[in-house]
Amino acid sequence: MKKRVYLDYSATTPLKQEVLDAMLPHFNASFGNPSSIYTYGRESKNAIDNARDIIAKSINAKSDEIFFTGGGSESDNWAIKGIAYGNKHKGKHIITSKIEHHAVLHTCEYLEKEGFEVTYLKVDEYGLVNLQELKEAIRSDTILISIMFANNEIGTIQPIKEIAEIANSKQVYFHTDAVQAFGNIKIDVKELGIDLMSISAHKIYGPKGTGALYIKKGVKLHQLIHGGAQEKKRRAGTENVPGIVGFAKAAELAHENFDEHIKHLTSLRDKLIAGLKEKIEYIHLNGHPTKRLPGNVNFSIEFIEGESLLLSLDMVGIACSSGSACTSGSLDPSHVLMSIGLTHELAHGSLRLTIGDFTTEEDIEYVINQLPPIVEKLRQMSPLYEKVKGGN
Amino acid sequence: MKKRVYLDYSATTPLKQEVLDAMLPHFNASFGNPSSIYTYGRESKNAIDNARDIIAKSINAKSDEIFFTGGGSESDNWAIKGIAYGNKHKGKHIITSKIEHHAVLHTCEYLEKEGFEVTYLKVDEYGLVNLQELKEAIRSDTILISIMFANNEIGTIQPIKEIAEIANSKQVYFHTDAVQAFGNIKIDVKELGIDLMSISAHKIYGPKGTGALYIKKGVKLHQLIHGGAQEKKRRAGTENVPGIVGFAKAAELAHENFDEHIKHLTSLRDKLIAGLKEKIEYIHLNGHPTKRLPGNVNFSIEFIEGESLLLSLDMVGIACSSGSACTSGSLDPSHVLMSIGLTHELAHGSLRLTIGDFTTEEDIEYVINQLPPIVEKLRQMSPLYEKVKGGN
Amino acid sequence: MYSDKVMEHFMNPRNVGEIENPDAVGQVGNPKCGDIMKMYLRIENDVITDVKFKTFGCGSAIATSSMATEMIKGKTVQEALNLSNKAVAEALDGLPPVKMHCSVLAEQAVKSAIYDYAKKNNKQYEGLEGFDPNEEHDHHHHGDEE
Amino acid sequence: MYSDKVMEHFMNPRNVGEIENPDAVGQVGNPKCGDIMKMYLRIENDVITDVKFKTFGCGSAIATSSMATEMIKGKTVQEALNLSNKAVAEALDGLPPVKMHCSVLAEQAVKSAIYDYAKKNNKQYEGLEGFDPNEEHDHHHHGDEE
Ligand SMILES: Cc1ncc(COP(=O)(O)O)c(C=O)c1O
Ligand SMILES: Cc1ncc(COP(=O)(O)O)c(C=O)c1O
Repeated sequence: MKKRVYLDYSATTPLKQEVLDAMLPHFNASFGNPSSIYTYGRESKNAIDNARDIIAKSINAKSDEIFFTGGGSESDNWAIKGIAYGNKHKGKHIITSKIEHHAVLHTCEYLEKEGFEVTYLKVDEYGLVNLQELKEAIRSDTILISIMFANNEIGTIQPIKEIAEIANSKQVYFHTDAVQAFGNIKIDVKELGIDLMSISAHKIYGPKGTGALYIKKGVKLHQLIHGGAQEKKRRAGTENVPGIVGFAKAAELAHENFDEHIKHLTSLRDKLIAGLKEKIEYIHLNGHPTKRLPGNVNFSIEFIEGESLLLSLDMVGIACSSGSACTSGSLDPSHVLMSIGLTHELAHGSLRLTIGDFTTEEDIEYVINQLPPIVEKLRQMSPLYEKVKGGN
Repeated sequence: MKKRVYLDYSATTPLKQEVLDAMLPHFNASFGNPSSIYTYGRESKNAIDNARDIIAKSINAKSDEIFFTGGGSESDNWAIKGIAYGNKHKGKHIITSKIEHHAVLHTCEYLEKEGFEVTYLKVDEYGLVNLQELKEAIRSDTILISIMFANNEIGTIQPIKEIAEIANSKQVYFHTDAVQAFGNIKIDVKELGIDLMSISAHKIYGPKGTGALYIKKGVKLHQLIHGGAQEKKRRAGTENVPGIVGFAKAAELAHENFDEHIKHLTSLRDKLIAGLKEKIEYIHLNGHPTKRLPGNVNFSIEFIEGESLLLSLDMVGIACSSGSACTSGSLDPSHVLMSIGLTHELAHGSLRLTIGDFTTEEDIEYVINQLPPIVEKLRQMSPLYEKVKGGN
Repeated sequence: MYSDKVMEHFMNPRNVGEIENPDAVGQVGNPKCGDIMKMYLRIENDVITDVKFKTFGCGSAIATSSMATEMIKGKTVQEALNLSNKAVAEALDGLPPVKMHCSVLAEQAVKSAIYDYAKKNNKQYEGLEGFDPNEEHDHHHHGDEE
Repeated sequence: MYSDKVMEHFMNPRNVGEIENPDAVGQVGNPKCGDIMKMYLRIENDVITDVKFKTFGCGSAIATSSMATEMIKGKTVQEALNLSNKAVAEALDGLPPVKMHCSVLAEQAVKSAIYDYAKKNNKQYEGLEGFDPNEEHDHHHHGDEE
């Protein structure tokens, strides 16, 4: 078989075998509807209760503060729209940042059309929000601050505790999108002072289509999905029992050897960063050098465009991603890369390599060897490169 | 092992083996994010495209009219809130029925609090809406009619084509919750004139947590979940690839031997109805005698309460459900049973047995034998029964 | 959901039935809420020598009826009156929170029967003051749905 | 996503490079949109005897550049001007709808180079009327994200 090196763990992860093993019985042996009172149903209910306990424990929340959803995007939508509509009598102002995931940004943009006001905080060259600016942005009618825990593109980790403190001191709800952080950074919602937090299973070797929203006791928000009495009547829909069980198993595994896991990812990350910097000229690391996700590498590679880079890498079995417009949903390159001040060229020429639990030293070496000639080949084709090198 | 007879297929179904087999490769072999352009991602994208074609074909829709969701409840919420918010400039009036699933009813109730007006049509003793009443309820500011295809409790099938005609003639959007109908009734959305339709995988031997919304081309509605560009930018969130693939496989299987399947369910249903009627006094079939889901049996059993009946049946391995308040999320018994005119006692004493593809003649006989002594035992304990029988 | 003890009492309820010419009868609950308990007492010298019940209701309603009758059999009327819903629930190894109202109903059924006895016999008991057998009992349901 | 032919031209692009002292040069696109195509022509007796390109852009931008250069090599200038973006796309066994703009870009690059040639040599060609090499080309992206 062709060599395959997967370095796009921030996009999604394969299921761990233990996760699949935990899920399998719930597809057709113990498949009952958790709302049913007979044996089949009670088995499912117990499985969900158990899963809720595990997820809660992993972030130091109480079990009844965890609500399962259909993924990170739903959690973000629920938190933001739920707080907005549920507190509109108090105010209609929301604060977020320019580098949020689209699940947050597009939700905020939607709310703007519906009569809310949103402040999008800018970030510095590393992608960090400015606490002073945040303080100044808070108004008497501000009802929510939503700032992501760690960025999915450049890996930058925000000063969440400080942000929460500011929010709490002004009695504004604080939501954080921790889809990338969960499982990669230790999170204690109580210590950090978080009111709402979105997480997703498929980023931590769990199944796609399952997520959760942590809602601190007492936080008032509207439902996003009305209907049955599931999730303590706050999120309707027959529970995705295998998905929830798989999510919990993945969270459990992630937190079992947490420090080991982080050390492993960080050392591979740093090796990859160093290796590529050494071998390729005109490349720039995006994001913060140290306040960054343990598995995130993001380079801008001058003179070439991201999609052609990805295709070339795919041909040698390397899977990764780019902030180029050609691989995203819009005309413009990544809003995150533009927000940290990159030019269009540099944003189009970005390459994200994200490392995970199955990444080996050998994989890293493979990339360090494969990437330079590919970059060179594409640069040789680029009209932007000739200006620097004086043609071929 | 203890005998287990599952007769709650309307609550949820076990995964068929073929469905699981179709899903398995997408958990950790072909697990890529469908939005990614490399091989792993393209495999997932192709799988989703293929699934979309299958679902579309099964209801005679076009592929680009199918949008995958996290389940039937999300589909209902999306359709109703999406139409409401997306067309509020045209009007704020919605028409639905009193016997909808809570995913529709509670969504409508929510919208009422947010300034919309909702007419809840009553139904007759069989659970059928009155077309004349529907016509009269339509106002100049009516933007949506949402009437379920088939009822989950009593199985009554509505005159969907006639309802759609009325809606279309008044240029009002028509949504139908077909979660129970899909796979059990042949549905041709074009011929029927449906604008939006909710379906769910776990009712047809597919996975929980996956559903779809059919949106006829040109129908304007707001998104429910904003974010990434998935589902043609109309429903954000990393696609649940195994779920979607499983849903399509389930739909394919359901439509493969459709007539056989329906014949099988109908004959078992009628056998069960006849058998129980013969053996037990003071019972009443709820719902329509012929316009009913092929697998639905719903009886009110006088003088006894549903939960104790379910528990007793569970002890002999029979899993089924009841409209009793004690098994639902509210103080009151099933709103559906109350809407068709049952007294509280009769609603509390209802028993729903729903038949599916794995149900055998033997299962039906087992129930016909097990149920009468259980009913008798509970009646002997009931203070309501003594009045009829003159005590023990 | 239910403890083994609840299930055991539900499947094999003690003291089901009626007493002919009982010394007292009490009935509480109503079909609207989905449970009715009727209790029959035989009382001799202020001691409950026999007790029977009939219940229309859920599993825990039947189990609490059964347990309550067991707990008051052989007791004095005053002792029976002191039976608390908590004691019944505990004797059953606990009830799910949403089912606690069933134990309240059982307590009320006993009280109601004794009220009938007191009234017929013109007796006074501590704990009956202010008791109104027709008052609605506290009723909390909850749960999930498909 | 891409046809085998697109991938083949992307991986092994023909005519990459520059021509020294070319008879014509054209450049279209801009870094903002993520693709720039530069085309060099050698023209003898109104026939394109050599052509080279450099492209900054996605896979289909590179593949369409490669294919377009192959298609105009050896053709008369007028024939080259008649090359449509559709023809380029078809020669590549099609492009994804969202990538059709790349073929437009290739057509424009050829036109732009010939425009340069016509201007320098004071020539007129059918199909160049109204052509403005600095005009923004039609640009449609779309896709999904994680
Ligand atoms: C008629 C009807 N609509 C909607 C739903 C909700 O579907 P889901 O459980 O997939 O959210 C159900 C079943 O739960 C149903 O029976
Ligand atoms: C930071 C962030 N938020 C939200 C999401 C959305 O999560 P999901 O794909 O589970 O909907 C993602 C990834 O897709 C993410 O990286």
